[in-house]
Parts: sequence; structure tokens; C-alpha cells
Amino acid sequence: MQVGLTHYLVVSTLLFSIGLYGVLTRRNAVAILMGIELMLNAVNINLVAFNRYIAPGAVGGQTFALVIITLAACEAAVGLALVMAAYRSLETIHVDEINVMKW
Amino acid sequence: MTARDWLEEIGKAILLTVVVFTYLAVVTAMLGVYLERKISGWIQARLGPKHVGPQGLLQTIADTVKLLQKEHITPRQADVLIFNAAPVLVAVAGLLDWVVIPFGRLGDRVLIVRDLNIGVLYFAAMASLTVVGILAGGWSSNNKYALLGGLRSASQMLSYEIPLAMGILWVAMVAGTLSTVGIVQAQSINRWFLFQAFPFGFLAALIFLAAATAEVNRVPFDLPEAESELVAGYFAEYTGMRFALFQLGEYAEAFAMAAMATIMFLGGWLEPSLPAWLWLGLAFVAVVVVVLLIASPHMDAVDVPPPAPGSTTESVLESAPAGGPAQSPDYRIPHYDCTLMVAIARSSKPDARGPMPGG
Amino acid sequence: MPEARCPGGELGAFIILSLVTLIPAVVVVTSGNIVRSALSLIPTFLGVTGLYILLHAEFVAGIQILIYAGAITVLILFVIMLTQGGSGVRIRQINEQVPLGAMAAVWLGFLILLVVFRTPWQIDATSVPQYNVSSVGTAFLTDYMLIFEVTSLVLLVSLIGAIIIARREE
Amino acid sequence: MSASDLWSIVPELWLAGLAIFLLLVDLLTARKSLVGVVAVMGLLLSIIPIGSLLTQGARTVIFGSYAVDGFAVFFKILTVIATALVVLAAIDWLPGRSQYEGEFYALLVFTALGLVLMAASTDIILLALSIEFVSLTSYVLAGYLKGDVKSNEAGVKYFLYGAAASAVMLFGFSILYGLTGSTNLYEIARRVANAPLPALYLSIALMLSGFGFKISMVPFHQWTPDVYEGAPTPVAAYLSVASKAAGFAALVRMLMVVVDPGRLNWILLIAVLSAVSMTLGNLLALPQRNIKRMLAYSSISHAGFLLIGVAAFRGDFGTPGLLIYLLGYMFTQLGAFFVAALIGQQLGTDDIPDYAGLSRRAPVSALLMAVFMLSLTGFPPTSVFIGKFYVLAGAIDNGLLWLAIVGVVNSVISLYYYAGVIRAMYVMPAASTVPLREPAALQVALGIAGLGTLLIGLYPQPIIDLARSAVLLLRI
Repeated sequence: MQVGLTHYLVVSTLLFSIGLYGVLTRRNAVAILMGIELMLNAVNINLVAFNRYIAPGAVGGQTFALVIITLAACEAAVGLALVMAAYRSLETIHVDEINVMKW
Repeated sequence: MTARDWLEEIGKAILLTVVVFTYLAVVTAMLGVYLERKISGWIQARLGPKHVGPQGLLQTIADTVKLLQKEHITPRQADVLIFNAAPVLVAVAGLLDWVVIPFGRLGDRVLIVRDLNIGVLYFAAMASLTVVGILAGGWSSNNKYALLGGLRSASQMLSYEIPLAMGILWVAMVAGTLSTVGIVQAQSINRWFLFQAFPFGFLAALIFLAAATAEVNRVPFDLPEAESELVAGYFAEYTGMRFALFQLGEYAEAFAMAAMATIMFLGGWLEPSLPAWLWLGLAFVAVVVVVLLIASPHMDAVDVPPPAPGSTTESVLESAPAGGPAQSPDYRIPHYDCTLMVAIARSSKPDARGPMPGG
Repeated sequence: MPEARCPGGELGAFIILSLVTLIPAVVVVTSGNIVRSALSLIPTFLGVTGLYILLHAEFVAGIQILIYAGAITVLILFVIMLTQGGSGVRIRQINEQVPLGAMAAVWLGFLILLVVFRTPWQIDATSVPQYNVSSVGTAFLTDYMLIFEVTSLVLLVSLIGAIIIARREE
Repeated sequence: MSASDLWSIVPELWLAGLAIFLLLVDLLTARKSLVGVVAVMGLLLSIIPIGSLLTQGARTVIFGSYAVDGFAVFFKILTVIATALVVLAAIDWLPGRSQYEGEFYALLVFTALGLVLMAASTDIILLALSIEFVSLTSYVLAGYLKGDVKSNEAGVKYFLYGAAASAVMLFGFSILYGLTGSTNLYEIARRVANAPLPALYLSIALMLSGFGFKISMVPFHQWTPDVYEGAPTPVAAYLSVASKAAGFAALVRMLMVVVDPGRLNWILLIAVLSAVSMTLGNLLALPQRNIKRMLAYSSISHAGFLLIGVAAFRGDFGTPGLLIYLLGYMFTQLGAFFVAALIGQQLGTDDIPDYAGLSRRAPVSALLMAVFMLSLTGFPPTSVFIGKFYVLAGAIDNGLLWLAIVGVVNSVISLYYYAGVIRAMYVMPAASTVPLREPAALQVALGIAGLGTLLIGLYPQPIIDLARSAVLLLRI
């Protein structure tokens, strides 16, 4: 059996779901960020696989994946800085405890 | 990629791992450590290892055997899984650096594990993996000094990765390729990249060397390990073979950095007047000496206040000769000896500190 | 790419890499120990790297290790260690909406899988990709030039932002 | 690519240069308000190159990745005005709250650049990149006041919601790429014509999460109240208008260029989301006491109104109405937030009951606030009225009568909480009669916002023409 596009898409979908589960169920801000990173990785697998199987003549998908990796790094830097700032004043990084404002 | 290719690939990988590992273990770790101690002893007007084997040549082997016999001590409340995995990760990352290092040429074949088309990028990536192992080791020890050392070390390595990549990037740009073999071949057409586009080649080499020194936590960038305050930093709690694995990883990476510098700036194996392996070896040793030795043991790390004598076992050990490093830095025990000694001392009974290597 | 003499090889590699990717990913989102879940990111990222290599995207693979495994994970570990101190303390890591989250994730995953299997993807089997690093570089400086330039601004902005936010107020 | 391509992106280059120049000015001067003044001047100057684009035909530049058309120009103008007003307001509001004042203005200008890029990109990579650009600066700006726990909370929440939403959106983008093998919007539009529907539906639905987050549409609205309440008030104002506007620009371009509604009926989807957003936003706004929270919920409801303009895109009213609405809403909402900033600064509270007796303590601000509240409700002759009129007309024109009815009903409901503010200011007895200080720059910003609100309401014709030509130029 040859490895085809669908194989990669299945893996990426599973990874995406796992990441989404993490985002929805974690209460630690950093753990939520980890879930988001998993989701972004799933997106990248998608893009690179599509690039390989659908449009192998160009490198659009790989370019997109590289941009997303860059963005993930930026997001991690900014997000973790925000988490640190919140930790300094609230002394917690659990999102259910970061609730000064009421609904 | 077919099944046979895969099998070939896996077989090659196993074989080369064994070869590279043996090479690294014997040549770099053993000989390198011996050389480091001998030369730094020479610089500091000491004798260095002398007793085991002719001129103390077998001292490192004796130390290694001793380390291998030592008990594995796992601190209480340490995260056992991570504690055990961290040194392996560091060692593996250090060894994986060697995949893209060409050792020389045999006939038409370049002696290289794999000539990846992203060679130097791969190298930088593997170098960055070490950080994770160090952080994990520092954290899992459940010791605040180890944690601090791990954090310090990681922040330093993370920051110096960028200049490291800058140095690499300059070479890649001039050579027009990321492959290590390609870089060496590009130097056969032009000349050594060290002299290319003067003074930029020098500058790139300088940046690379400085960043590489910081990457492997050598003096003067040894703050993370600063024995005096952090009791050897992230591997404070490690004993025996695990400790040796950390050392191996660190040395493997340090030597890989030196090899990379040789390849990128000194023309790798290309030097018509000498046999390829000899030239590569000579250039390599020269860089090793620069990276590890000249800058290393007799220099004090920047910004480190003198330790309070007697505050811990380690600092007693360190400041033992002639009233401590503050008064007479010349007699400071070299970096490696001290950590090794500490490790041996810790894994032995308190009264049996073993032979004092290199002292 | 040579003709497949025994196509099982690639499949085997794919299966191994997928497992290396997915099993630690599950640990990432379920482990009660936050450091362990952060460290589990490493094998996940390495597995994804392997998949990229299978897909002939070596440059992306190199960047993946360098940025994800080398930088982002370390950053995450850093913040965890700065905010949680040492180890040992076990805190509840999950919130009350576990069943809900699981349902949402499974449902969305199922939906996407359904679409993936139902869709006749227009696979281009004619041309065999031989990407190399320079084709990515060329794309960045021609077709995607504006993107490349804007990326540099994004990096600058997040640098400034992260420093402003993370610095201690004097 | 040619040199003329570079001439077409002079406004963007100008903004990027301005932002970097501001960082330099900040480095050299100790008087941080100077940085703000330079920012305002630079933003106003950028009107010149933007204006010169008005007369040019629609085209794409830089290898088809960037649109130079009336639609983009419209959003450039909107973004620049909004940014200038927010910077002006921040000059009086920010000092003493953060030690990084100069960088604040630079980040605002960077955000403006991101918004401009977002409204004009015709390549999904550039689109994703610019959305993230805006998001990253917005996260930083929302959490800018490090000593303030509310700001910290706003930053973290905005970041977590935003990053998750954008990850989902990117998954949608990747499917779109997989269906077409291209990243260029016009190329995608050509190839998507025979793409299988379920996958297209999935991709659009996932993408909507990202756009919906930016425009704070239900069900991606949860972050809005907390972030608006916690973020520095000028930033909340900025997010509620500029960020939302650019989100709409990207959404409209995406939907109109890529997806033929004849194949995939997204009109109903948008209409339903619009009705839900309007109603839910309004109902949740009713019990609010905090003015910023109230404005947050009302902005969700306005997002619903704006979505009518997206759904009713056929004919002469819907999409031009959307643009008019956005411009009018920008002035009004900015004005309302500026009054809130002023009162918050002077009284140290954001609670509506504390606005009691404001008509005597700060008569000008109170009067303007009343105008803004009436405009937000949709009373003539104000700017939002014109916008509401156009989108509702568009809905009826497109056979979405039920949606128009929902809109009207919601306008009536919204009167209750908007009038509550006016009641507090004019009817309730004052706790004190000390007149409030009204700082100069903030006052100027307020005045411009008020002027814009009334002017568009009284003489809308130029704006209507501008919006019509902008929409005509959308389809290249």
C-alpha cells in the first residue's frame, strides 16, 4: 500500500483534534498554548502534504508552513510574556483563576 | 524511497552510529579530556595527569571506569523518568550533530554519515535540541541549584543560537548551499572562507567561535555551570554513568562545533599539500585548542563573586589550594577536573574521595 | 524517486512516525504533570519533522526542529519553570469541561475525517517534486516577496511587544 | 514586479517607516507626548499617498498578492483616521499608566499597517500573516498596563482565544489550499468552481472562526467584554472599530471573491449568524453597569448589524451600506469610548451610575456622549442611522425581510441601555458638582469624532459615493 495524501490528512486531523481537546480542557494557560501549538502543527502537516500531492510544481504550501512556524514562534513569545505578566500580578497561570472581571 | 533503501538506510545508520560513537568516545571524550587537562595544566604550570599509563594517557579511561562503577543516585522526589531521560537526550543530540560532519575523503567518496541538503541548518537544529535536555535535567533533579543552572544554561544557549546561526548563514550565503560537503567544495574553488571577502570571513568565524563557546557552556561563558555558586549547575545531582553521559554530550557537541568551524572556515579536508585526513585532523585540533583550551581553564568567568569558603562541600574542594580562587586565580582547579572530582566524591563514601585526577 | 520495489518501506516509516507524533501528543494534552506534557512536545515535533522529510520538504523539517523543538518548547518549559518553581506539587490541570471538550474535539475530528475521505482530492501524479532549499528561497524572494517582508515586521513587532510585556516594571 | 508596484504600496511603506521612525523618536526624546504628536502628523500625511490611489484603476501588485482597489483604499482611509484619533486620545490618557509610552504609539501604527494589509491582501498566506500581525500587536496592547490586573487578564484572555481561533482558521485555509493548489485568492476563485462542496463548506466554516473572532461575531464573541473592560480604554476603542473593520474587509473579500453563493449558499449562514449576534449582544448588554462592558456587548450586536451588509451583498445597498456603517460606527464608537476614557480618568470609575449629573460637571462631553448614544441606537440624523438604513434596505432588497425586521426590533431594544447612559447623565442627581477637567488632545479627538458622527448623518452623499465606487472596484 502506497502512502497517499489521505494518510497524512488523517494524521493531521487526529493531531488537530488532540490539540483542540487540550485547548478546551486545560486550565493552565501554558498548557492551552501547547494545545494550540499542536493544532498549528496539524495545519502545517496539511499544507506540506497538499503541496506534495496537489501542487508539487510550486512551493506555496511549504512557504505557508514556514510562515506559520514563524507566527507560532511570535505567538509563543508574546503569549508567554503575557502569561508571565499575569503571573506577576495574580500569582497564577490557571485561566479559571484569572477572573478579576465578572461576566 | 523503497524498502531496500530503508533497510540500507537503517543499517547504515546503526553502523555509523557505532563508528561515530566509538570515535567520539575514544578520540574526543578520552583524548580531548586528556589533552585539555594536560594543556591547561601546562598553561598553569602544573603537571596534569601523570600516573596512569605513560604520561597519564590512560587517566581518562581510569576515570571513566570509575564513573561506570558508581552508584546511580536518584534524588528523593525527583521526576525519575525525566531525570533518567535528560542525559540521554543531551548525549543523543550531541552525537546527532556528527551526522553532517564530513571526516575526509576516501577515493571519490566523502566520509560522511549523510550529506543532507540542509546540512548546516540540521546542525544548528541539533545544537538547539541540547537545551531541552539541560532544562529537563535541571528541573527533574528537584534541586534549586540544578534548576537555576538549567535555566541559566538554557537562556544562554538560546540567546547564542542566533549569532551562531548568523555565522553559519554567512557561510551558507557565500557558498550558495547548506550542504556541508557543498561548503567544503565551494572552498576548493575559492579559498578558505576565513579569508573570503576580508574582513567578513574573519568576522563570521569570530562570531561563530564565540557563539559556539557559549553554546557549549565553556569559560568564559560558563556562568550556567558556575561551580562555585551553582555547584556545577544542571547536572549537580547526577552521578556515575548519567553524569558521564552529560559530559559526553557536552564534549561531543563542543567537538562538533570545532569540526564545523574547520569545515566552514578552514576548508574542511581540502588542502592539497597534505593528505586530507591529516589536514582535517590538524585544523580540527587547532580549533579545538582555541575553543576549549586557550580561552578556558585559566580564565575566570565574568561577573562571578568569589565563593564563600566552606559554604558547601564543593566550594571547600574548590577553594582548597592556596586560599581560594579570589586570592590566586592561577591555582584554581580547572573546570573539568573539579566537576569530575565532585561527581566522584559525591558517588563515593565521604572519606574516600578517590584519586585526585589532575591535581 | 525510484520505482517502488517494495512499497511497504515508506508505509512502515509513515506508521512509525505517525505513532511518534500522536502518542506523545496525547500525553501533552492529558498528562497531569505539566513539565512532562511540555517535554512530550519534543517527540511530537520530531515525528512531524519526520513526516516532512517523507514529504520531501527538508527545509521545513529543519526549521521545524530549530524553531519548534529548539525554541518554542524551551520557551514553554522556561515559563513553566519560572511560574511553578520546582517539581513535586501536583495541581489539577484540567477544568470541568472535559466531557464537553472531548465531545467537541471528537465531533470536529470526525467531521473533518468524513470530509477528508469523501473529497476526491485532485492529486497531481504527473510531476515528481524535487524541492530543494533554493526553490523555497526563490519563492520567498519572488512570488512571496511581500509576505517575506511583512514577516520581518511581524517578528520586529512581537520582539518589541514581548520585551515590553515581560520586563519587570521598575 | 516593477517599480510601479512599489509606488502602489507607498502608503504601506509610509506606515512601516513611520512606526520605525517613532521608535527612534522615542529613543531620542524624553517628552513622550512628542512621539504621539509625530504619530498623528505622520498618519495624517499618509492620507496624501492614499488619496493619490483613489484615481487609479483596480489591480493587483507584487505577483498578485496585494490588491490596489477602491475597497482597499476605503479601509486604508478608515484605518488611518481611526488610528490618528486613538493616538490623539492616548496622548492624554496614557501618561503615568505605563513607562513604555513611545512604544505604545509605535505599536498602534504597526497595528494600522497590519489592518491595512489585512484589508487588501489577495493571497491567503498574506491574509493569514496580516491577521496574525494585527492579533499579535493587539494582544500586546490589550495587556499593556502591567500593573493593572484587569489589563493582565485582558491580555491573557485575548491571547488564548485569539490564538485558538486563528489556529482553527489556519486549518480552514489549509483545506482551501488543498482544494485548489494555489494561495492566490483569484486563482483559488477560478479553481474552486468545481471543488467538492462538503470540503468547501468545512473550510469556510473553519475560516469563519478566525474572521468571526476579529469582528466579535457570535459564537466567537466570548472574549469581547473581558478584553474591552480590561484593556486600556483607547485600545478597547481601537479594537472595537479598526480591528473589526479590517475583519469585515477580509471577510467580504474572502466570501465575495472566492465563493460563488450560487454554488455554496453562505448567505443564509451569514444571515442567521447576524440575527443571533444582534439579539444576543443586545440582550447581554441590557444588564451591564460598566460602560466599557456595555459598549463591548453593544459592539457584538453591531457586528450582527454589519453582517446584514455582508449577507445582503446583491444590489446597491448591502455592501455600500456595510462600508458606510463601518465608517459611521467608527466615529461614534470611538467617541463613546473616548468619553468613557475621559470620565474613567477623571472619576476613576467606569460604572454607568457614576455618570450621574455629568451634564453639569462636563457639559461638552455629556452632550457629545448623548449624541454618540443616540447615533449607536440609530437615530437620525447621525452616521450610524445612515448605515443602518442602508443595510436594512439592502436586506429587504435581497429578500431577507425577516432579517430586516430582526434588525429593527433590536434597534428598539438597544435604545433601552443606550438611553440609560443619557438618563444617568442628564436626569440623575449629581454626587458632586465639581467640574471635570477636560484635557486638550482628548477633547480634540472627541470633537472630531462628534463632528464625523453628525456630518455623515447630515450630509452623507460623499461617503455614499465613496462607498459605492469602493464596492464597484472590489471585483477585479
